[in-house]
Amino acid sequence: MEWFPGEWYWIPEYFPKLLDGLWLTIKLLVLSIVIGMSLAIPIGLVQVTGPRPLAWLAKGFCTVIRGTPLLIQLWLIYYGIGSFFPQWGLNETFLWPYLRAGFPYAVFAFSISVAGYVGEVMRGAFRGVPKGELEAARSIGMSPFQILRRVWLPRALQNVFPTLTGEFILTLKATPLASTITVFEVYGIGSQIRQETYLIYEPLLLIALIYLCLAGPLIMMFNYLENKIPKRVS
Amino acid sequence: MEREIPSNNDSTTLEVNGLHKSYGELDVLKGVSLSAQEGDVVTMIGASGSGKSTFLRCINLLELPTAGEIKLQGEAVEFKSGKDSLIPSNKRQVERFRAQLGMVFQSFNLWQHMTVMQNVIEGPVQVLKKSKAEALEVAEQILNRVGLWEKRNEYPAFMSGGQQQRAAIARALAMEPSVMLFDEPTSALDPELVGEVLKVIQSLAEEGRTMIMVTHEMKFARDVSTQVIYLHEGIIEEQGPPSQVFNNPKSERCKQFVQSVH
Amino acid sequence: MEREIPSNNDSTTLEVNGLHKSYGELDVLKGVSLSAQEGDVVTMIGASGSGKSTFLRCINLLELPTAGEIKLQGEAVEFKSGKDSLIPSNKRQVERFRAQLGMVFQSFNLWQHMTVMQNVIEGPVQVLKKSKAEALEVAEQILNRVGLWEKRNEYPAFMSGGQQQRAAIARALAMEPSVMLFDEPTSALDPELVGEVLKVIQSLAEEGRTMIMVTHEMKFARDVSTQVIYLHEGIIEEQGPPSQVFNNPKSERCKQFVQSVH
Amino acid sequence: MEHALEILSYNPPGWGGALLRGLASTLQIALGAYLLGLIIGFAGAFGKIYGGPILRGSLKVYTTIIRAIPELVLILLLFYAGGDLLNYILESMGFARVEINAVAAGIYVIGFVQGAYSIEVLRGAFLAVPAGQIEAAKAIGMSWWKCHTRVVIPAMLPFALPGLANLWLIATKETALLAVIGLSELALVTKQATGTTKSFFTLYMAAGALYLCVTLASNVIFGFIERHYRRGQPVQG
Amino acid sequence: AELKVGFAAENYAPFTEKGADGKWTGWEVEIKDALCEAMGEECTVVEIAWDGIIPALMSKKMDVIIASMSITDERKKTINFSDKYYNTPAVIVAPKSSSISGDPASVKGKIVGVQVSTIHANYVEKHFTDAEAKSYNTFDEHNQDLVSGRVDAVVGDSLAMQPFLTSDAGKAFEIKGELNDVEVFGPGVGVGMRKEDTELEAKVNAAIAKIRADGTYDKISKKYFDFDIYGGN
Ligand SMILES: Nc1ncnc2c1ncn2[C@@H]1O[C@H](COP(=O)(O)OP(=O)(O)OP(=O)(O)O)[C@@H](O)[C@H]1O
Ligand SMILES: Nc1ncnc2c1ncn2[C@@H]1O[C@H](COP(=O)(O)OP(=O)(O)OP(=O)(O)O)[C@@H](O)[C@H]1O
Ligand SMILES: [Mg+2]
Ligand SMILES: [Mg+2]
Repeated sequence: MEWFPGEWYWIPEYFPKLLDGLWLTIKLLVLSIVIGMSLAIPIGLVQVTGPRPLAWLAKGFCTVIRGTPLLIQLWLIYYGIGSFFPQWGLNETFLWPYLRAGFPYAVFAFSISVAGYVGEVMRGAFRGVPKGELEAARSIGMSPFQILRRVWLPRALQNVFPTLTGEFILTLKATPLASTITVFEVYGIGSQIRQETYLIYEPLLLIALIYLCLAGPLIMMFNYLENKIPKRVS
Repeated sequence: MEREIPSNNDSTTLEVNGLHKSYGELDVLKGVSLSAQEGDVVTMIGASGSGKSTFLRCINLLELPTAGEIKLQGEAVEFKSGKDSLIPSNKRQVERFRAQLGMVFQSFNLWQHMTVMQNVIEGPVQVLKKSKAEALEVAEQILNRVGLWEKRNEYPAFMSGGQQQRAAIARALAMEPSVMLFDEPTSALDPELVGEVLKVIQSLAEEGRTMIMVTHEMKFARDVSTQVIYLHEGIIEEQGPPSQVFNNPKSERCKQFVQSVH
Repeated sequence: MEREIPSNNDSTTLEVNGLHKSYGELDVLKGVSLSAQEGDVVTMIGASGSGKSTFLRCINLLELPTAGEIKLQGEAVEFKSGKDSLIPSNKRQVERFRAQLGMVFQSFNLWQHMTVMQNVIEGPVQVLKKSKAEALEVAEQILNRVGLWEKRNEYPAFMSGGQQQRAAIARALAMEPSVMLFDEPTSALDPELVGEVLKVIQSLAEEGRTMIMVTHEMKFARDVSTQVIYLHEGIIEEQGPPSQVFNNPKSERCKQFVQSVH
Repeated sequence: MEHALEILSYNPPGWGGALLRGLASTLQIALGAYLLGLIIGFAGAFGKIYGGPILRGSLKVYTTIIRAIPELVLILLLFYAGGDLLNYILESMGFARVEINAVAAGIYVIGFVQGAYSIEVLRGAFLAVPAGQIEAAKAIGMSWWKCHTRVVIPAMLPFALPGLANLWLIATKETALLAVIGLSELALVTKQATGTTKSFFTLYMAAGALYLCVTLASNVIFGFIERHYRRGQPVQG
Repeated sequence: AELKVGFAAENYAPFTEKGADGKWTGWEVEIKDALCEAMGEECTVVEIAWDGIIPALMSKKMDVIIASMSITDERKKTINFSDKYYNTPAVIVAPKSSSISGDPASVKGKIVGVQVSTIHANYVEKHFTDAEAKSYNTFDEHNQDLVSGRVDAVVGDSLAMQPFLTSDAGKAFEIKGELNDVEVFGPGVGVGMRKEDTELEAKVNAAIAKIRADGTYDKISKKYFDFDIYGGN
């Protein structure tokens, strides 16, 4: 790679590892977003509609999740809760291979993190939908679920697409924390390369490039969704 | 439900008894009753802020009444009492009722994320479970009737006031409800279209549907309605066939109101 | 500005020449001209979607015309040409013009985060730099005039359609503009209030202000206006004193339209 | 329990004081960065909405690249490589080397990153404001500035606040990254404390509690602002 | 000029530890003082988190790194190392009841925890080919998982293991064997420097030799260890 400044001799050596890491990152990201979103929607909604106790519960959840560092959450889930499982004899069961691995814990932690942050965003988004449009949906006899699916949710999302894109990119960039619980995704591999070669910028630049390739399509997809319905601007 | 009093008149489609509604301190409706048969066209007139919209919105439970009774085709809405209003206790029933009660809102309330066509077929497809093809066919008819066929793929934000109002009417018509609640459905329309829409309403009444309409079109109230209600500060001041309300009102307030039509 | 053609008539308040406006493919206005003197009441009538609102919105530059000229008190709006419309090149001038052009929107557009009172005094305090006390005094008068004094501390979302429309009128009046652009200002009002508001408009005209009003109240157009414009698909089909437009229209389309008033 | 109290006591060898000082440093950096981010956010959002194609394009590049690249990379690049470059230029021009202040650098870097997110949050909120609200402001002759301070921003804030609150909370945690340029804040102090005492649970809980307190206080403030700007908005429920 | 000595901000007991009072203590800290004295340099400490330590060195925020950095050929491509100043053996630790030993056959099919990007990880990769290696970011983490039973054994630095084995949690574990492979482990731990600072390298090497020779090194080490941390010649 003489055409590009810097030291790149290590790429062939680490290529398979990087590929594995990339695949892990993608799995982590997609699962966390999908699971997280499906939690975030009810969490946001219930804070607008009530009932009160559930709303408080949701608010409390968002506060705790947003209020404590993800690293600590990961740590508590994996080393805290996770270390009890063998004591309960779960290491004798078929579940053990899953409970032993870091990946499920990482997915769990990232999902609730997405749920907490996006839940807050969705609360505002649901709240911002004009009341009249919901009434129109009610007035034709739609069930609450139909209202949510056909009117409330799409209208709410429309107003926060740019914010959501940001939250998802933040999730992507939180995935490196998974390496603290033995899930070495692509960034973790990058750190590994840095530690082993003491090269500073080259591995980081490669990681940056990979992240750009992951975030780019995400941004484009949401841009597309955002622009699908024309908006009148003044 | 056992508690239900059997309706005393078979063709009474909609019956409202002693409806009260207050927002906090403000008593908006102070006991309004109404009874409409199949094919009736009931027009409500009254000053701005007298509670006309609130009354319509109470009928399909978008606002929860403080007290009163609402019956559709002899079946009463099941209520339980809540903190500061009645609360419907049977969600399914409410949905079923609403599907039969078409509503055209004063402020249109079109779904902004859907085109006109999508707005119109939404109810038939999602609530009435019609096939999309069937819904599209009906929608085409209706949109042609209100002169919006050309605008079918436009989003509401890019349409004129009158076009939006017609889209809202089309959306309600597409549900083919047995009772229609119109809240000033011609306010944004030019005289030609007003005539068109009123014709549509009349023809629906002839099909046997029941129309409840809030309007400031006194001409229409006088010519077409079977019953006129004059609402004044949340109370029915005058009620009866148009001839009585317009030509021979008992209430002084009402006389003044109907005479003010220049 | 040097380029400006001196106005040929001293009392011509508003002059619009050959206004064109298109949204993409859709030509909405195809050369509309208008000239109004002090104290004139110009009413625009026309079918839904014919471009009436668009025309008013072009006058105060909420929509940018594709071509044409707009003059206020002899001073032309300075335009440069942009990609698909003219673009005003002098921001200050636009602000100055707009402060003199009052507008009542068809959809009211009240600021939702302000009470009625705050909506009304916003312009006088923020744009005309009046003291708050002074603005409140004027607001009190106006709100009493449109019958909204009691609702002064209410937010728009909690008011009836007619109340919102009156608040919108009050907001425009509070600016004491020399030209008023009314887009169907009585659509949500009951006949009594319509009379009230039309009286207000007439009295303003008598004070020497210029009124341009889109309306479907043919009675008003006939009785009060000094000039009637019938707009049809973006073109002025008929223009003249009410007697001519209503009783003796040259255009077939216009004849049909004015006759449709039931 | 006694052990925990000992570890968390204010004076050394207890870590309580060190943790609180770490928190103060975290808040200082986070606040600076957040405010910088907000300024960039508002400017950038309006740039994206009103700007010409060149401005819009460059802002798009900014929001895409800055958001996509891991913060650590940016911090290392800007602080070390950027500092090197600056000194190289200074030296070649005959000036003395300068030491970049780590706190200032931290605030700039995180603020720069926050700005990219803020832009998008605010842009979305702006677009959610009904066009009619803005038209009414223009129609009475409000200047651009008046129109935005009196109408647009109050109307868009309810849409933006949840996202902005998230960004603030993220800023308080992002400061942890600044350990790589030698800044000591809550996360690093916690790490050092665990390294010494090995009392992971106690210390993580304590740090978590401190972060949580910050969040609760932020909730109160953001909640107040949101309620204020949502006045007049009916509840849908 | 003064010499800027870089420490990793993360604690590594008993080598470098920052107390709640903000003071650095530990064996490496004292060795640093001794080295500076031997060189006749005024030393200031710069503390930077691991991730930033090499960039800081490269951009002259520090001149030498004393942070238990193992000398490897791979790393030598990027920075320079002094001669070793200590070398501790690697060990494998497992539950007392376990049959695991240092023998590759004994870990067949087992899960072995190691700290990522260390010479220990390299050893496991090279020799324990039949075992599943599980990587951790830190030493404390793999010990945690050893306790919770997620890994069957861990490979790490004998010294760093000591505090763990004497703690409550570590009571049930013991050293099962010492691991040796010069090719993997290299000469030991050295002081890190920029490649171009060859003069400095010579000075540091001289200082190490000096404190070794005059007994300062042993005096300091005695306070911390009951064995020879230098690791033979
Ligand atoms: N922002 C827009 N983008 C595209 N088309 C528009 C836009 N606004 C209006 N139109 C179209 O321009 C035409 C004229 O609209 P305008 O609002 O001027 O009608 P109008 O005469 O005021 O009608 P009405 O009496 O129904 O209010 C309509 O066909 C409308 O669909
Ligand atoms: N959500 C609400 N909260 C509080 N007060 C309300 C609310 N909705 C309406 N009101 C008040 O109730 C009264 C009746 O309103 P309503 O909308 O029923 O009037 P209306 O008869 O339809 O008038 P219009 O002809 O102007 O539409 C008004 O004074 C209004 O301010
Ligand atoms: Mg009403
Ligand atoms: Mg219009």
